[in-house]
Amino acid sequence: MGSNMAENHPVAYQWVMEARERGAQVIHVDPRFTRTSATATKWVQIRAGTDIAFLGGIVNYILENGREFREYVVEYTNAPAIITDEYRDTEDLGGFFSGWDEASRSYGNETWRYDGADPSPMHGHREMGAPTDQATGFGGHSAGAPCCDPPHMDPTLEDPRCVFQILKRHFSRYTPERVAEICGCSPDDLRFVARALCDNSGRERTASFVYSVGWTQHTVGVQYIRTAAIIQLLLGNIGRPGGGIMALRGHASIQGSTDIPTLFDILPGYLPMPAAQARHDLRTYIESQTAPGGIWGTVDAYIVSLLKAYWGDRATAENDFCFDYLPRISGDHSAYQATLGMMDGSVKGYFLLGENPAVGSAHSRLHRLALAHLDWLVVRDLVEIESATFWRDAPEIETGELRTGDIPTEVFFMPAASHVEKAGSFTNTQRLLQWRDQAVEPKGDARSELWFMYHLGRIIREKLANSTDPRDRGLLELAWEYPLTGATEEPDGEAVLREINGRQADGTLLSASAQLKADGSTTCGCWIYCGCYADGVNRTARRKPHWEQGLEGREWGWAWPQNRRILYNRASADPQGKPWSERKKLMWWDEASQRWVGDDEIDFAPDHGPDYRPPDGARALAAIDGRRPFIAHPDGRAWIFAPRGVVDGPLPTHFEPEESPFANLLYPQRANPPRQRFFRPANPYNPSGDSPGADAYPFVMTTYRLTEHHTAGGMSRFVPHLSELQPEMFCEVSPELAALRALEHGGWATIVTSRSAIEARVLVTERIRPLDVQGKTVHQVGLPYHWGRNGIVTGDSANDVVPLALDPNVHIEEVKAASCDIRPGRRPRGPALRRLVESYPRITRDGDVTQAPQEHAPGTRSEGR
Amino acid sequence: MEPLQRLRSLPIVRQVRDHDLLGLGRAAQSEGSAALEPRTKTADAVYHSVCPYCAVGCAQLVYVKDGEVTQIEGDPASPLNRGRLCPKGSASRQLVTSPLRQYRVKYRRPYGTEWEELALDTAMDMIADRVIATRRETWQDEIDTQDGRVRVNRTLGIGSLGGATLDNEENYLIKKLFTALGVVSVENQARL
Amino acid sequence: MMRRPLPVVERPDAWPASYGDEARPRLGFFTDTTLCIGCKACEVACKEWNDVPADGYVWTGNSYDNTGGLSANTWRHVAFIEQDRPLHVAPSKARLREAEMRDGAAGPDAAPLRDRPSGGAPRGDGYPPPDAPRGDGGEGMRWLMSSDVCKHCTDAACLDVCPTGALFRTEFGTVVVQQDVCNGCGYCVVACPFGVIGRREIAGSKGVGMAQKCTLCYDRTKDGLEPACAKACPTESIQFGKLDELRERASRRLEQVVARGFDGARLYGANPDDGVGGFGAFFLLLDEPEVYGLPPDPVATTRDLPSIYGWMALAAGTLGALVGLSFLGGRR
Amino acid sequence: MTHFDSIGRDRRSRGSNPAPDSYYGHPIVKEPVWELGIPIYFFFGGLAGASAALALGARLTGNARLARNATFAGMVGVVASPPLLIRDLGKPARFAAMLRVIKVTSPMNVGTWLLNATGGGLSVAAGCELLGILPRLRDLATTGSGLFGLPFATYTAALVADTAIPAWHEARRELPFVFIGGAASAAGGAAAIITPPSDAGAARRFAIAGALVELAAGFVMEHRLGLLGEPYSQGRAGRLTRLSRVTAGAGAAVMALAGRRRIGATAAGSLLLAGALLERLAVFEAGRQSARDPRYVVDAQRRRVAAGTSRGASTFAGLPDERETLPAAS
Repeated sequence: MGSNMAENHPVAYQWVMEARERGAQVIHVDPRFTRTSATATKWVQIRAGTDIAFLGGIVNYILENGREFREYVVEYTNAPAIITDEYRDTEDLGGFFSGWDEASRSYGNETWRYDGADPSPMHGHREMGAPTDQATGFGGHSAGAPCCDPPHMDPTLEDPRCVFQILKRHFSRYTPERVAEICGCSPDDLRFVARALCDNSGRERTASFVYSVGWTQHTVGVQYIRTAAIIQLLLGNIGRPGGGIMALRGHASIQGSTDIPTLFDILPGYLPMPAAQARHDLRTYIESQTAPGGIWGTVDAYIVSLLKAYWGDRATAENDFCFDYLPRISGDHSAYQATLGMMDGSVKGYFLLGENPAVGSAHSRLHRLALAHLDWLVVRDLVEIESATFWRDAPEIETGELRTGDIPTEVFFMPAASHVEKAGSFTNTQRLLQWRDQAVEPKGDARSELWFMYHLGRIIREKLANSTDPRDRGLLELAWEYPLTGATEEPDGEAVLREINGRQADGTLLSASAQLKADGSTTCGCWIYCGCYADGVNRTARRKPHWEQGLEGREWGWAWPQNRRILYNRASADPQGKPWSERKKLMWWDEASQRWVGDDEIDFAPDHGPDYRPPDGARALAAIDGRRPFIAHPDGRAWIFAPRGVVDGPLPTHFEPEESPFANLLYPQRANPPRQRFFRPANPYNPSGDSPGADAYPFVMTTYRLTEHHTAGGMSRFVPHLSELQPEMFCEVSPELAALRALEHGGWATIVTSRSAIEARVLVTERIRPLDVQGKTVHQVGLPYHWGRNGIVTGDSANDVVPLALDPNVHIEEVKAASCDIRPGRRPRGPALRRLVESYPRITRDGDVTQAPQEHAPGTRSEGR
Repeated sequence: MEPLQRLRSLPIVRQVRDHDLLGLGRAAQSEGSAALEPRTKTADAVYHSVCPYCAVGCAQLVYVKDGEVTQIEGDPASPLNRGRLCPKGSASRQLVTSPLRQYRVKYRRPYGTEWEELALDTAMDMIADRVIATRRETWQDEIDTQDGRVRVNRTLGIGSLGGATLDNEENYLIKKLFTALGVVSVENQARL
Repeated sequence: MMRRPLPVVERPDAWPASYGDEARPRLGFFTDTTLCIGCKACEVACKEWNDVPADGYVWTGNSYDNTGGLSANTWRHVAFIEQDRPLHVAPSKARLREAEMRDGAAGPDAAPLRDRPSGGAPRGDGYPPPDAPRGDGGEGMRWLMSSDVCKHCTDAACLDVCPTGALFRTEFGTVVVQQDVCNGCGYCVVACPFGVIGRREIAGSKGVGMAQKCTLCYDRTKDGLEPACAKACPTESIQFGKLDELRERASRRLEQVVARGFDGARLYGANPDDGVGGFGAFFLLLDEPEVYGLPPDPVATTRDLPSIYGWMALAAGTLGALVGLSFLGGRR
Repeated sequence: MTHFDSIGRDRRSRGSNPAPDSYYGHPIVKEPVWELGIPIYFFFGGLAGASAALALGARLTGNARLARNATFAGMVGVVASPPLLIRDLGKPARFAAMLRVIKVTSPMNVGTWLLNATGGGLSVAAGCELLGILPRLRDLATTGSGLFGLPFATYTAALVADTAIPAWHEARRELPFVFIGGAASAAGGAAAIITPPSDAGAARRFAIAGALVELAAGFVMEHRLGLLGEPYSQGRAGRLTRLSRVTAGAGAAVMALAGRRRIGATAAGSLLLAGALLERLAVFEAGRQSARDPRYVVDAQRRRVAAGTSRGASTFAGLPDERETLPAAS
């Protein structure tokens, strides 16, 4: 679900096909019949943006039919935990949880805590984007969460205030019939999928979920994945071979760029960026971020070692290891905020390092307008992408909104080195680091980012060498010495990797993050990558052929942490340390050696057996009970109910997308309450649900990729052999919608939202079908988003019409589900384009609907029955 | 070649000599075909790489001859892709050798209508100047918050976007340098 | 109908003769379309390896197929067919349909087919129970995808008609156009019953003016490598190997997919007694060949060469007779 | 290659769901890459071959003038042919590769050798005629070219019949007769134009007989082919066929009625030459049309399979005895 794996990860899909051939059921739940659906054993069509309802229906099915894996649930999850009686559910509050603050449009999570847990405020800040509540993958690892088991538990799961019963009530209204009404599938489809999942889970079998941006790119995206996690925990499918939830990521090292983040809110290894607050010293940071148990119990060692890697010998215990040099964050500083900052004039200079927001970002039109406000822009790419040439060929120049001669932006286009022209490591979607050799020298001025950043830093430091300004000290004291190689003076990537791996005081390379110290005697650029260069061997470059090793391929590359291939794999054994079944065994406790053994690296204290009980005052891993596999949480339990770490609720709830033709059938509250929106004239929204003007946008649209192209097209629209395979922007519509709107197969259609109108060739296909939703027939429009104005094959960008509305946890935009109108024929040219768009209704202020003249919009009739 | 040998190597003669009267088999084989070799065999060197497109991490073999990439294909030894590649991975050679690739710095001055040439060193120097100036101009030592006036030590006037297609080492230097510069809005596609 | 082999033509089983000891086992492809995910890696990998140019940037609207078919500039081509019927039916029904198709194809009294694998369908392979809705949500939709390629026919008409010997049969039994010989006469183009070969007309590209088609990566096979398309194929839909082994594997596979209820399954080109003597590259299809743009009963035109030469001789004789008769009358 | 024009025609409102019997209406076999030069060459080749035969006949019957003129007419065909052939090659410089091998399985290769033999003979004969020397060599050359001329005039029919183009391959019986008819009428017509009527009786009869054979074979062919004969009577090919028949018929009639007068012979000969040329163009165009429409390929093959004369290329799984246990088809 939320993934079109066959199309977007075809090579990984070989394993799915192989599983299918070995008898696995492959179920694809998707708004469209894709190449994945065609090769699955079952396809269920649902309306885009309703996955939580569908998944919630599965949760409901499991609980109503008693299909949960009881022992796993009781021992390994927080299902038995009793929640404070202050907690109120969406059941009680019409789609809200307790703790809602209307003024700040955010939740306080005090009422979501375990009964008996310390209600004292968690450190850090509660506004959106504040660090302590970032869902970073290890979200909620900070203080305030209890060590060991929750204070009050009911192992019978009968207590009405226990998580299990709260869950049951929470999802009680997600019946197959209700789900079908929301999703547009049949109740039997839901039952089929739920039954298949249950039948293939338990001691002897496991089932897994695969998702991609079809789940994350929603205003309630984090909760999509949470719902799947709840299902997998109820069915006992986490930490076990063949189980899990697989996130298929879209870029070669997008995982690496999250681990060693080029993200505003975290430092390497998911350490939160320090927040702007009164007490801002290192000790306060460490106290607020250290969990009483589990892997987050030694944050001090992680951050101090990082600061030592950043500032080297300059970082000492006396100067707080230069902690003060770190800039502080004070809310959301994500890319979309930067774009709005450009519009407002507060962001003046910008670097684009292999990214093309003029095509690839949500509401790409806004990004082009924003780029035109910059003082200067540096674009580093292989080819002349649209973001580099917006000043002369942006569509807004054609409409007259921009004039080249009026755009003040100074643009530096810097040619980049390709993946074969530089050495370095990528981290793939399964956390596997793989080293790449440099095969050839880059030509001309083409250089790697390593070169660019190193030399940019060098030049700036040289220019400021004599500065006495205190604000330059962090820069001048930075450890910025790397060996240079070759005629271009390319920094040695392996030297950087060694810095990431970390060293002992004597300079020897570390082999595990457990060796990290908080006293400044170790350095480590990213604690989760510690060990990738153990013993002086670049383990990311290991390439033992798969036929010479086991199925796990553990000697190919290096997976973080500690080359573990399955996280939480302690859960592959029962509480007593024995495999749940012979068929599904992975790790087990070996009494003889008093260690965990098996086919993987144990993700647990290796010598803590099932009988281990933490002594008083134990920290970190030593504080985890021998029966609790989930060592990222201080209680060692997986959180079905999230008392903290998620800003939009402890349990997932179905909300309609920001833009949807429908009201929320389950609750009065239509969309996710704390979702992020940005009201301003340049960033309008379509009216939704029952709002006036919503019927101008009667169709559901979704954007997606095709096998033949890559994201915003910079690496495919400029490549002849890929360009010819999908040479033009098209939209996919059903025969019924084509008949309704007089769209001619092979002809043109114009897709209109309050932001813009784009044209696309019409592909009429039964692979996308009208759905019966809440008693109405709804049509869906499919839009691949790869095209722009440059390259071999060109076309309008689907992102021009999608809204800019974000998930409140991770600030990811909702491009997978929105509303639109569609009309036959090509879009108007020049200023007439804006006239068409402005003839449609729009919202530019919260709660406000501007009704525009309707005569240009023949399609504003509701398609309802 | 001796004239006689030349004569004997004529296809029309070989038709008889090779018992290939119809001229459908070896007799029709040209000298070029007989000497054919795959360019993977004649390459100067083979390098290990990883596909630059999606995050599956397919291992690639990069064949180089005379300093040019002549072929990129899957590495059979990889337990991930077992030598296989998707169409994008299969097009990697064309990606890195595309005639549309840019190899020169280009500069567009404010309000300019055309690209201009710029030396790489000059460009680096100018970018460094821009960073220094904008950083000075937009620097924040402290801001007002609900906790009162607090230290932030940063600039919001500069941002960066990108990294998901870059190496870990590159991301490390990006984050390290920008953090030291006080640049907060460091972002990449992982968000998008 | 004269469809006996030409007496003077060395039958394909004799092709290795001209290579003597250098002859190698015959190589081929088995393209199993039940495993194809339509990714087109084969198309691109082929083009990259063989320096085949891009063939224009025209969006067709024919599902996801924008390359149209095999040509001088497309040596692997993935067909996309959207059908409003389910991928699977109950295995019993699949067998029934298969029986109908066979009867329809060969008549009720047809002799039993050769090469039928012995034994019943595989049982207990863990595949979902037959009644479970599959592939389509029970709503009757399937999307056939199939990677087409030169068939490397046993009786290859292109090879037979080539006037220069540019087309020849290699030591692996494959059929290859030699770029250092071909003069671009275009005869092979019209001889191929599948419309595989074309003459490259893209100015400035390599091999322009010459016949172009799949070589089964002759240069790679010479070095013991598998062809680029088979190597790239993520799901092993394209299988490369020794032809006799592939045929055995394919007949087992056919039994398996029919037992699983894949509707319309049949092998195409696996029968050495068909009109081209069996394909070197054959397929497992899920519908009639013509649905994929393939001829249902391809015949090597040169199988009729005796007849063609016979009628030609008769006509030449007639011409001679006409001459003779014309001189029977007076000089005026 | 892509075929946008097939949109709508085959899918109508069903979008991507193609017509069941073809792949988006795409052709199965390829259209010839040959251009007009090739059918024109067919014409000149026929003219050359039949003229050589006519010359031999005249030589044997002692009609030196006719023999000489027929030789010259043949030379026109011989001189015209190579440029036409070479022009149509993708690699013209490699014309000589045709002589790299002797391939009996390739009518084009065989034809090239026949062209060499016939052309060589005619050239020697014509040279001797012009210079008035070596009469025995001339006679030998005339004999050779006359004998090789018979298959040379015919092989182009075999060449097109030996293809996968339905309208050509299935017409393999009649096409040689259409071609020799055309060749005879062209050769006879040409000789009749340049030879005084007093010496041109045989040429006229040859021309008339050729035209009759051409017409008769054409009608038989179209009738026998049924559906596959359609391309000969439809579209551009149909117009060319009709024009060629009218022209050839008229030429034969004029030749019969007024051929004894020089002007009549010239008019008739011209009509016959035109008719023969048009017939080649018609055949060529019909082949292209039949290649373009997958129906012609599929229908014929399906009928073959349905009739049990061929099994087709598909094989199915399953055991026959299992069928007995299956429920009846609904």
